[in-house]
Amino acid sequence: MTDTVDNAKATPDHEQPYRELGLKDDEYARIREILGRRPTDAELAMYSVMWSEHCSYKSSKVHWKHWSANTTPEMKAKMLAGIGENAGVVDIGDGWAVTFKLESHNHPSYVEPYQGAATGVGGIVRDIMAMGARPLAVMDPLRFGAPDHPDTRRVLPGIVAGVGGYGNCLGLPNIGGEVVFDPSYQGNPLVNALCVGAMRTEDLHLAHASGTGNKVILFGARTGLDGIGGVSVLASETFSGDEGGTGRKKLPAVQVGDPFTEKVLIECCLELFREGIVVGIQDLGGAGLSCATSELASAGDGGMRVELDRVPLRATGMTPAEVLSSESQERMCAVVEPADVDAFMRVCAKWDVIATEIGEVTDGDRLVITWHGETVVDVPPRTVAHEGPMYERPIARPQHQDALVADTPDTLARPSAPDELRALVLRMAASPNLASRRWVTEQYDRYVRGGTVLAQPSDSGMIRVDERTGRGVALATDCNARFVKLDPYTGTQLALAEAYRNVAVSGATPLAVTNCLNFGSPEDPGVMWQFEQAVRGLAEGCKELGIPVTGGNVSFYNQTGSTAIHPTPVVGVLGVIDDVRRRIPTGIGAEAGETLLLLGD
Amino acid sequence: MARVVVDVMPKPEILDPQGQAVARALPRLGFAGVSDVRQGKHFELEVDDSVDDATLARIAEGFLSNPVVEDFVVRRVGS
Amino acid sequence: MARVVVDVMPKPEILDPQGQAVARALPRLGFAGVSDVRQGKHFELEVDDSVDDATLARIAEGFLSNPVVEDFVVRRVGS
Amino acid sequence: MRIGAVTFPGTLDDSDTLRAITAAGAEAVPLWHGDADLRGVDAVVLPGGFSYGDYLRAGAIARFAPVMDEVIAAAKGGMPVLGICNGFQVLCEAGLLPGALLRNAGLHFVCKDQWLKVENNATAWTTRFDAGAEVIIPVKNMDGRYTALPATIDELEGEGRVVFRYAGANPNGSVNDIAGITDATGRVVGLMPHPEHAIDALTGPSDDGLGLFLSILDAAVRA
Ligand SMILES: Nc1ncnc2c1ncn2[C@@H]1O[C@H](COP(=O)(O)OP(=O)(O)O)[C@@H](O)[C@H]1O
Repeated sequence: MTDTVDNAKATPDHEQPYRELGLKDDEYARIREILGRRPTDAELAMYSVMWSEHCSYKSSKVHWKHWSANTTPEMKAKMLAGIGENAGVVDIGDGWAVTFKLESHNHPSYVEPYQGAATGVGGIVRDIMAMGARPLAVMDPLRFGAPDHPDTRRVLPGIVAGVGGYGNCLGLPNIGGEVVFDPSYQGNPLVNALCVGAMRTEDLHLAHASGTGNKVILFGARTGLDGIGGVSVLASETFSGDEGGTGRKKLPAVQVGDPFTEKVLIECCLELFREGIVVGIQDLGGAGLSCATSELASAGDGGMRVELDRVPLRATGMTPAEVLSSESQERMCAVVEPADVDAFMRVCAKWDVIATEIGEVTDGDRLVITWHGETVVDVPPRTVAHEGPMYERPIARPQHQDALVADTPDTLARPSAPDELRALVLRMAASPNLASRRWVTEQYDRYVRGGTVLAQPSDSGMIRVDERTGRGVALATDCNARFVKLDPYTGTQLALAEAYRNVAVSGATPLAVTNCLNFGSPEDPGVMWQFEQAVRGLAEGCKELGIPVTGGNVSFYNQTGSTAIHPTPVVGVLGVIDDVRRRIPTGIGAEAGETLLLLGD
Repeated sequence: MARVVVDVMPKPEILDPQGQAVARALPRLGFAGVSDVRQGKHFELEVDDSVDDATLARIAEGFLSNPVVEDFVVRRVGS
Repeated sequence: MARVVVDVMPKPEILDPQGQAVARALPRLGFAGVSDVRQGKHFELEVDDSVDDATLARIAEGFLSNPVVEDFVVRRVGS
Repeated sequence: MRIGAVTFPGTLDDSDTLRAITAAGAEAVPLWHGDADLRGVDAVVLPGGFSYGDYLRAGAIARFAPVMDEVIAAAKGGMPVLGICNGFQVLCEAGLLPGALLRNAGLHFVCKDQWLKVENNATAWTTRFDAGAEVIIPVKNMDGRYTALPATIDELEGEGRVVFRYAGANPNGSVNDIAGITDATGRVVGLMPHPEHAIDALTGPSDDGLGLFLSILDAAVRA
């Protein structure tokens, strides 16, 4: 039997597995307080995913004050969308806007390297599409454990093949990334993915549902049992024994990507944007329909009604909670005026994309979701999407930090004899962190779309945005986590400075910053100290350089047992160049008689 | 010497884009009546008689298939 | 409804690097006694009873396999 | 001269192909897989990509698209057709060219700048090259290993129908280093490397790829 709102009212004392879903006692109590009753299974599923660390940023949000405190009006001048949107957007001139963002897919990539990495690329590309942009290129900052560890042999080839398999099939050039080995990533490889896209400034689409009577359309792939891992406890609690029941517990929490479907979805979205028939749009990412419906409604000016049973399914016997939590890939949700629905459906049919009207924008301020006529969700959407819990986690500089900093390289023996120096240089040249990355980069298409001006082995990737004028953008991502571990504040500024330099030396002018903050557990005060220092370092560094942080992503809990990874705040810098023909390629010796100058000291 | 066949298939609940692409194409090619297609891998191994079933299962599970997303079946098909 | 299995294999004279890679890796992983591996595709179709064997053969030959480089076998495996 | 480039679902290099056609001085005409209509073009290019995700086999599903019936008929009537990468795979699947393209011997996707030797400069698509010239053009694919039964290879070699051969390292294990072939008429050509990505040294390793598009313009002028 479906757990409806009426049923929830009638059975206030029904025990719910909220702890298994990751909610704390006080969080569950707050949900009951918001609703004035116990949540239904479907509501519980929604709140639990949306209030997870990953979706709610509950441990990190309090530190965002550093961004605002360090962003001056001049820095904001070119920013068309910033933190809080799917991705930051900057004005690069000539009527062009560029959007870019970094995101992590670390944990899924350890479980299933190929699909984890592939769906990481797929997810960030949909974020960029949700801004109304055409995705132009991807990058992939990667971190692995020791190169000779057997698990690295399992994880690395799969991750590289997954990044390539998805990006190549989507037709997005890979214009850069990083490959770093360090034993601290042994049980926690980092798969960060960046996507950059461009649009005309007037085509910027923000994710919100407004206009009473506008239709909510779900389009793209069918919804299946992918990635509902956690939520399956609901089914087993409620229906133990029957076909929706305990068997679900064994479901793998992995999603399988279908890059072909995403490629078609991209072209379909771009045609919809060109036709001007999209009022609001949202990608379906980590928290599936829970996220898309609550965020669209929360950011709009009304409520929303959704008939969940209209969602096209791939599996039989799915419960409303499962449909809401499914992480099936390659789906988008749009808000469309009633008069444009036919035109919308025609474009989807042309691209053979399944599209279904699942609801509409309503007066009032409730998100109401029905299942075969019965109400299973009735919530204020802001409480799901934007007013989740927020924590001031304890912060403490680790006790061993002083010892770590005191242990300088001065104690190491230095080679002095020529043959010692020679041996050292050879060892360095052959070391995995300095060796050629060709084995990786050769698996990535860097030519597709014909706009790649710089890619590996350049310091930054550069893409032509406007074919007529040659206007383009350059991007670099960097982070030396060993520096960050020694001094999170300065180390993060070094990451910023390196990415900034890598963009600048290509001939582009740095304009904006994104980040992906990969850290250990936020419940560890030492980790939170690293985190706070890193955020403040990045924010203040950006102020110094005069370029704003326009977005980013946080990945916590990157640790094995109680041992965290090195703090790894990957920083991405975007720059603009008015004519890519004036790019400066990496390398010396193209012409005889060149003079070599060393700048700085 | 024995011939051993290992069939590896995506788990039923896992998306199978390849099988779906085939299923969608068939009606366009004029073939009606095929309601579902799933696509997996088929391995044929020439195996020494000394290799027992437990070893074959370990090869199939640990190497020929990816247990996170795939199931497998091992069959000896005579020599 | 019947389940139909189609196995598609590279022709014997065609190089099969995927199978070879498996065969080469097995001894390294500590599995002895596998002398040859070939890798092909395995399709499982849910087919209406009205679909006859001739049609299935046409689907397998004209679509699921490429006769230039592949052989196929069709099997009905009960309903 | 009007040259068409077909977009299948999953085609990726259609815009690059249209750009290359324009750069060569011809009128570029987008063609849609679902339309049984070649819009009056004088030649057709099937661009690269992953049509239908390359699920089943590379090119296997695309070859049944409505536009392909027209392409096959036109090719049989003498219209020049060029298949690049996935387009080459489609032409093989459609039987306009012999053989097949299988998974790279290294089992990885490979993207690199590749030296090619022009073996046959008499096809409709290669007259701008000197015979024996070496050109550099990107190769990028997962299923680029050209394979055919020995008799077919002997026939291709015997009749001089190998158009391009990999020079230097063979990137995918292709038989006899074959990178591109032609049909018996010299009008239908398929190759794995991507001439449309080599039309400008700004975005490619060279502008050597333009030669194919200029050749077909010459053929039209001569006709
Ligand atoms: N995972 C990756 N994906 C794509 N490109 C990469 C990746 N890793 C490294 N690269 C590219 O390879 C080149 C060399 O990388 P790296 O040795 O890390 O450069 P550097 O030491 O100058 O930062 C750069 O152009 C970089 O963008």
